[in-house]
Amino acid sequence: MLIFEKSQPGRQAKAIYLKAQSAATDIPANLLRTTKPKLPETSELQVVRHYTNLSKKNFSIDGNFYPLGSCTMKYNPRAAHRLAMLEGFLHHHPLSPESASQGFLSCLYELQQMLAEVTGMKATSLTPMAGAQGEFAGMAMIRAYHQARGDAARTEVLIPDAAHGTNPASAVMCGYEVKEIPTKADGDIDLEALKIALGPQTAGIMLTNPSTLGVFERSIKEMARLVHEAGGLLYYDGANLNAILGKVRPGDMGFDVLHFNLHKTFATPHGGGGPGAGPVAVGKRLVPFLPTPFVAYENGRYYWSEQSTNLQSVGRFGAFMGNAGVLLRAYIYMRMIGKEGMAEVANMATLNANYLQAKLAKAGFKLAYPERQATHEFIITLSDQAKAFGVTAKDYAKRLLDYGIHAPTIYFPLLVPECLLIEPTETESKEELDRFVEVMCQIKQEAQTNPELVKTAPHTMPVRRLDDVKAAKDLDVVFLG
Amino acid sequence: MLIFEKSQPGRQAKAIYLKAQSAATDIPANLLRTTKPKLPETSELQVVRHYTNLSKKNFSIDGNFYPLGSCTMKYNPRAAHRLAMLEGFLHHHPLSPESASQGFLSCLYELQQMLAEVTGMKATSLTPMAGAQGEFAGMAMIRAYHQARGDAARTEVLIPDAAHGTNPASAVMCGYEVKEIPTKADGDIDLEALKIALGPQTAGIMLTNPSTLGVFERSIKEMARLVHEAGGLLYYDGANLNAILGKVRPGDMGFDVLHFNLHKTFATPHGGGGPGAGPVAVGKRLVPFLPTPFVAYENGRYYWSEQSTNLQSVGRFGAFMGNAGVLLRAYIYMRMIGKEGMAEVANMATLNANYLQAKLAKAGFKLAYPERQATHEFIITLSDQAKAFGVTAKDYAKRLLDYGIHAPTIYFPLLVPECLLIEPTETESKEELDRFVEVMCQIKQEAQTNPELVKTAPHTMPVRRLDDVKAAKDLDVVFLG
Amino acid sequence: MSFVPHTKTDIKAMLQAIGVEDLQALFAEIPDNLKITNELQVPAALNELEVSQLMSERAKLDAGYQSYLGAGAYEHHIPAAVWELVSRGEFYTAYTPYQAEASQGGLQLIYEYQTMMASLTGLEVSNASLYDGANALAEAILMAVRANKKSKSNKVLVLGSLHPFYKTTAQTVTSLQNIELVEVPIDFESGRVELAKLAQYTNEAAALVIQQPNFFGCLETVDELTDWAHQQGLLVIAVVNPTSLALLKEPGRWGQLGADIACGEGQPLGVPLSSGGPYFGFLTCKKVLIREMPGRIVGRTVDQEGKQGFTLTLQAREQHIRRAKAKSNVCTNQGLLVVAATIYMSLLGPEGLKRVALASHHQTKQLVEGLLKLPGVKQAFQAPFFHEVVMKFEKPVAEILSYCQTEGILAGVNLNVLKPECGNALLICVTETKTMADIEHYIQVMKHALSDHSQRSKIVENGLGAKV
Amino acid sequence: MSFVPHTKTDIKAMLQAIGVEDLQALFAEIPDNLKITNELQVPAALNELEVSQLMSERAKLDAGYQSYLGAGAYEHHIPAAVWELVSRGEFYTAYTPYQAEASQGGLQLIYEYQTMMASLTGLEVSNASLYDGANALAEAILMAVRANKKSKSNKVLVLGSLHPFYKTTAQTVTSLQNIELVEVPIDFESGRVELAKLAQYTNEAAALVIQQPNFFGCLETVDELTDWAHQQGLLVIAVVNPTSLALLKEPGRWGQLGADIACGEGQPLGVPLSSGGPYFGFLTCKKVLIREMPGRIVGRTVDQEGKQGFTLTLQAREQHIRRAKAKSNVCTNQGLLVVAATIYMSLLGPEGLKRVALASHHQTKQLVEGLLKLPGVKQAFQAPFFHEVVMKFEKPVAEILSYCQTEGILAGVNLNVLKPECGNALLICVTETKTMADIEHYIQVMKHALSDHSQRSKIVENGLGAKV
Ligand SMILES: Cc1ncc(COP(=O)(O)O)c(C=O)c1O
Ligand SMILES: Cc1ncc(COP(=O)(O)O)c(C=O)c1O
Repeated sequence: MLIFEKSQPGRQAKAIYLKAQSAATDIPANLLRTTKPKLPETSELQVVRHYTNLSKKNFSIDGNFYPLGSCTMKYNPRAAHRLAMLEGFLHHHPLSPESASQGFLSCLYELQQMLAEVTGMKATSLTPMAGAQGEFAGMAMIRAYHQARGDAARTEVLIPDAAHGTNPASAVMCGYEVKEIPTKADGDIDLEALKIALGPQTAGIMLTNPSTLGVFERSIKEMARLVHEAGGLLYYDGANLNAILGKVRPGDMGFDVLHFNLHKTFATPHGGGGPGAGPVAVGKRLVPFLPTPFVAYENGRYYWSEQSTNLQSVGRFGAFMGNAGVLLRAYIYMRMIGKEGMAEVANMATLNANYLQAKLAKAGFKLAYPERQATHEFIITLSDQAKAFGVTAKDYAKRLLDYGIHAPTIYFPLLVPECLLIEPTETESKEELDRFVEVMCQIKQEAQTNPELVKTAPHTMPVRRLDDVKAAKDLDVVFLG
Repeated sequence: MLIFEKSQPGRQAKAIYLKAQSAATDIPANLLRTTKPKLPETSELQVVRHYTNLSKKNFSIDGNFYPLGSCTMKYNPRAAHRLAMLEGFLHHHPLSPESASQGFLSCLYELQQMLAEVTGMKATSLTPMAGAQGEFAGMAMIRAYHQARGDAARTEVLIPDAAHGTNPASAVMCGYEVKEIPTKADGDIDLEALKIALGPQTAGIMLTNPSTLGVFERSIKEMARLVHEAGGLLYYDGANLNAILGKVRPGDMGFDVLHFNLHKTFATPHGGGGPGAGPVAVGKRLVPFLPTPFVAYENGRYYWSEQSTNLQSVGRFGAFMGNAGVLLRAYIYMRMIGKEGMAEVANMATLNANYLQAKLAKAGFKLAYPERQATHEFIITLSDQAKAFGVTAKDYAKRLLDYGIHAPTIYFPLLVPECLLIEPTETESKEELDRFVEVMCQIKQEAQTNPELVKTAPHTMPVRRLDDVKAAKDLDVVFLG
Repeated sequence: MSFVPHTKTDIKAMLQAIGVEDLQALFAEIPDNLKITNELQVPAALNELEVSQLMSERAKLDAGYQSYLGAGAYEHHIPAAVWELVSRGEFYTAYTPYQAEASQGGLQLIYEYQTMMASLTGLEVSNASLYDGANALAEAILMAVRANKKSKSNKVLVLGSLHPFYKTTAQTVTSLQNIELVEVPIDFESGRVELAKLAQYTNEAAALVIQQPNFFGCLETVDELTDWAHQQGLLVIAVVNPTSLALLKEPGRWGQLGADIACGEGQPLGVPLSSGGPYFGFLTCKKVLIREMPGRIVGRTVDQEGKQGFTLTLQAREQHIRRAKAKSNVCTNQGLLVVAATIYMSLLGPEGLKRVALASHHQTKQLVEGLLKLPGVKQAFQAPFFHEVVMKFEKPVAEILSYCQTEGILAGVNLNVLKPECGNALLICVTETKTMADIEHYIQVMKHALSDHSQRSKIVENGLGAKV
Repeated sequence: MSFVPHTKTDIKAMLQAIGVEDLQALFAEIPDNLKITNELQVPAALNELEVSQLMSERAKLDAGYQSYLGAGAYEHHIPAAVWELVSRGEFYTAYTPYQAEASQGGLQLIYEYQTMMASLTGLEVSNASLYDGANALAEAILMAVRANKKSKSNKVLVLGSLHPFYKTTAQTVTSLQNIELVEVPIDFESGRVELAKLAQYTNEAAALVIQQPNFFGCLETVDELTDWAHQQGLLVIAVVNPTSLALLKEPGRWGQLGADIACGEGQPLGVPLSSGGPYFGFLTCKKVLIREMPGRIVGRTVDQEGKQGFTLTLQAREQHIRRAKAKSNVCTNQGLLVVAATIYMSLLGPEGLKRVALASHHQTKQLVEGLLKLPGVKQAFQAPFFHEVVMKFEKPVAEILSYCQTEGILAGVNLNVLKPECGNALLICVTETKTMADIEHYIQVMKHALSDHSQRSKIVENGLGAKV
């Protein structure tokens, strides 16, 4: 039932209501509203009960193993939530004077420093609000860099075919054309194809490493050399940073700019789709172009460094200064794991992925890159099973839900057919991984003996498989009842 | 799975762990522990996930209609929770000096005043931690009163047969003998029987009004006169105060002492069995005997009035001063509903009960007291159905769970066979009540056409009906595995 | 220390199952010369107790002020139930609802949110959120330029009364697609853009951006502006404060045809100030434009058994399907804040939200009235306003602000910095969170601030310099 | 205003269905002369915003101190996850799990709790909580007297080192059943009760109550005391601090046979100080005594299909079944705090809890060491102690406390008030929540407090009198 169906005209959550005020007679009538907006009229208990019960229909990290590849669904520490909600932070207005903001600014400044350090970059700006906006900011900086040098001919950005959809979309939003670079059968980028693609029109290349195929791009140094020689810059998509934290640094690989997904690597919650935070960090060449504002420090005082003192900056990326509360949570997380914890994250994330990969391979699942080590994630392909029993990756995904396990990422990256991209993350226990293998074997068994069971899954969710075609055809995106 | 079954030796919720300290060498070895206690060794995520998922196996007010008679399962405002957890309250040590406790003390003082006012009593002590302890404190005061007057012969307490089990248990804990007073067929107490029972051995009588039969004791004034004439005092069990808030006051009915169940009437949460708070309020005669400490006010300063200045007090009822956090929540609730809200509570609670009673009667359910108005609760008896189809009150109760509704209180009070004691409370909407009637009719239908379905309910809970006999016989109260 | 569950025994068993000697072997494919050799310059790990102590100290540095700042972020009372529910792990720690069957809670909630936002703005459809109000405007501009097939222009008219940070953000984003924002200057008497001013702009633009109430709190003549734009073939983009919409005319009814797109900052709907974020941008539009909309959209459909259910729909607009051809690059949005807003709106209902708007407006008027009695204070603009107002001072506002701050009051936003063309002025906002006693206190403090000796006397009283 | 959902239309329809005219008619059975006619003298309703403002002001009055108070209520760090989970509606707003099938979450949790408490105390069974530590002792005494069938005595020996409020509470409860508590005096050198003192007590008692660590923080010679009691036919009741049990010998191993009953205050296990409650009392015992145990007990059993499940068991001990013959009148207990404690113990595990104990103890030793360097300060007792200590002063402690309070430190519990026989002394507790910097600050402040001019100089510095 929708909340609107629980609404009754005149019902109120009275204890919340302010005392009635007379109408705003100083506002001309033609500027006033005459219709009643369709907000529910409900009691406080009705609202609490409705949304409590709705919440129960969601899978979440707090309730389920959630090996969603590329998304890094790890434990989101409750301490970070609590502490970011301390009154001093929560009631702090973004335009407060700096003298009333030193607590908040000092955290952000240190966060900037730590982010630069763990990636081997020179400077950080925290304002982008998610990975995609970080990409946009990063590519905007690359563009500003070329333009500042009068190098206007660079209109093209190279992107491997395995890349996340935001990469090409962000490049295009920056006014670039996108050229795809193919991946070799071993999962590495095709260097020969890259060489051919490079030229005076190349603004740069966008890469994740490890790539979304779950393998480490081994010839990254060589690629960096080639791109730089061609006059382009290298963009690092930080979505997979969890794999290399404290082990290797993008700056050392030769990248010029990167974004973080704090909501992946640094354990801020995904909130059912957001908020994230996508800070960008840059090497020396791009420092002048950083988005504003960022936090600076001088004479014992933290302050916002604005556009006015950063004339080459690519500009502002939001009304205020990014998803501050998310940044605080990431800051808290980084302080908690500290120097000692960084590599531990990568170590255990990689151990978990390789363990799962080994166990699934042994159980007869086909690895997409059997010759490769897994990084923090890896891919299996079900194309054989799809052929043999008609049971697809999607069917597996839905059936996993019945066992209380969230599905891995499916059909991404696009180059592996019927693929599951599996990322267990470092915060899952061996027992949880063993159970996953068990369930996967069980489903494989079912696919052979009772494929219908799998093809019609899920069976235990609040709804059965949904009709997506109807959703798009008979568009119903607003309740009119 | 038990949390212990997720434990692995050496596993730690590391981020929570303090840095290791060397052993306490100043403590003699023979006073030290040498065994490892059986606490789980788990990660933070494991713990969060385990208890998140356990919680989902509970019905609660936030998730379900919960018409548990006598328990007043109404909405527990979230504001009360939040505000009682403000740092100034939460970190306040109970032995803090009064000069560092004025915030907390002022709330408690005003709570004492409000509680006395709404019940027509003279003074309040907040220390008892639940209704039963309030009963104990109240009966202890009655005993102290008689003793202070040298009236040692009063060894007997009268209690109606419909009373809650805590009433006789509390009286006995106070060293009294209990004599039951029968109830008449119309639900009122048998005045003739009362007259016979009264005598110089009578210390007092314990009553709820409205009684646990869901009817208002009409001859309460007369009863009070009789008991007082016999030299006894009247104890009011405040569990049903919700019914009369702002309408009638126990003090005006003639009661000398009462307890509140703040966790019923004043909307503090039940917490899966507690905590509650059972303040006691007294008429003039019993003021000197109030439990200590209570809050007093003088010269602009709130302070604890202790045993040392209340020499006749029945004493202390806990290490500190009652369930302070619960008291704060009740205080907040009372301030929110205010003067205007008190009677509204009783009005709507009574309206809801009478509406449900009328609808159920119309739907063919048999009322225990068909001639009477419901108060905030009422009773139906299923004895006819039990006879006809073998479907009992317990079966109804279990089947209701399948419909997402918590069962009413069953088999209490003891004098009505196969009874359901139904208390909807004022915070439920008409729609919720209508749905309850619908479901009850549905079950009645099922009981006729498919009694097995009802008798083997529940079918949709995490477990089917449990074997209570085995539980008591093969006692397993601690995990040894 | 990190949050990993692995015991030594676990690690050993797992390495064995993989068939490698040690952890280092798992990283064999990474060229050795890339690996970190020096210790990272990051502070040592703090346990939860230590980090709690640290953060409490930091938070205290910023606490204890009464704020009269607005300018796009508003302090409203948030019912306790809102964040008690938002913090439930099922909302807080879920991912994007790609697996619809395991995300019906979140999906239904977004559908309810879309309904509420569409109705609040008087438009037909809504997306599921964008980063913030300024980004929502940027996307609205891109969308309008794409959608306005009749106009070939890459210009968009923007009223000069638009929030300056909205303008710069929109510029950052849209300029890379060669869109030019053309500013229509405000009238410094009225504090809004007068229709007559628009005459000089030809129809050489794809859209017109109107903020209501505008950055100064003033109300634009939205009907006239909208009609003018539509006559010229421009689409109209409304930038609105959702609280105000309980009181003010909804964009869908501006002029004859209504605005085409509405967007804005959702923060006032149950989202704490939190230093500027996370907030959320909302975007609604006429149904004909839905295929140009950026961001996620939830649709209602049925399952195999015909039972109602919810799912992400029209995904072909999005980057994960269309990649370089997507309508926007947005992926992660501000989902959790949408949860907060939906619960907030459900608790308040139409009447509750209206009372918030009326009470805030009323309190602002009380403050204005009091301030106008002080010497050297003027109201900057004549246009009617909503809950936010520009006041001009004779004394430098920086000095005033700094004095007020020592008294624990953040008295307003210094327009000398944000909108210098307004002169020596403060943008002041009062919401329902301020009592009459607070407002009177503000006036007293301001009175003192305006007196000649405010700085000096303060120093004597507190032994403190001004904290600037 | 109240939390009712009724609209006017609802009320009308419902009255009609009932068949009455108006609401008053529903109260027809209440004699008119009883009905309230005057307005209640209760403040007018506040809405949530107003009550939030009120409570914030009140809370601020009590905030901002560093506390070194213990005496039965201890400030420990509570991991954030604990109350995030406890606050979930499913725990927070459930009733007693009478309908087991709809309460498996709470029931399993209590079963886990029972296991933890039994193991922590080294005994075999546990109940599901009582009101608080003092009430748990009262019930333990009643239980011991019932259970000690061999002894006909109504006397119970209580060491003089027992928390004074535990003693008075136990007295309040047990005296009405004619039980007499006989106090065994402590040795003022050692700070504990010396075995030799017991010789003068005959076996004319049913039980012996030993608190470990005792009220002064000192450690009793529990093995010897326990053995003596058992030799005399007394049951042994241990009153223990659960945090200490991660470090100190568990009651089940005291002496040859172990204590028979253990009880105490559960607050240190994840429950905030909160002005003294809600806390919870725990009670564990040897299995032979289970049928004398008060309070709820959860048992593991199976359902109709043989699946594991949990349910309340041995209810025949309880008032709702046995009424006047019940083992206790307790009904509502402290369930929600048990949820907190169970999650707390799960997060800490045996090693984590031990570290809390060790760190607290270590910090206390640091403070003692520093204090002993100050003139006019002595440690009161010689016995080994755990995390709490009595210090004697030459200067009146009331003056010392009052000075420290003006410096934001609550320096300890004044034993002049609580245990006058100890003389001019403070009971001081340090837990892991205090850093070395805090402790050094305490020592500095104390140094100043002990100097002759502390009061006067303070007044000059702050312009404030002592806040007493
Ligand atoms: C590889 C990769 N790149 C970029 C992104 C985009 O990041 P965001 O969703 O934070 O905008 C994602 C998100 O899933 C990703 O997995
Ligand atoms: C009528 C009645 N009296 C007394 C009590 C005992 O109160 P408590 O559970 O708070 O001890 C109850 C509780 O259910 C009750 O319903």
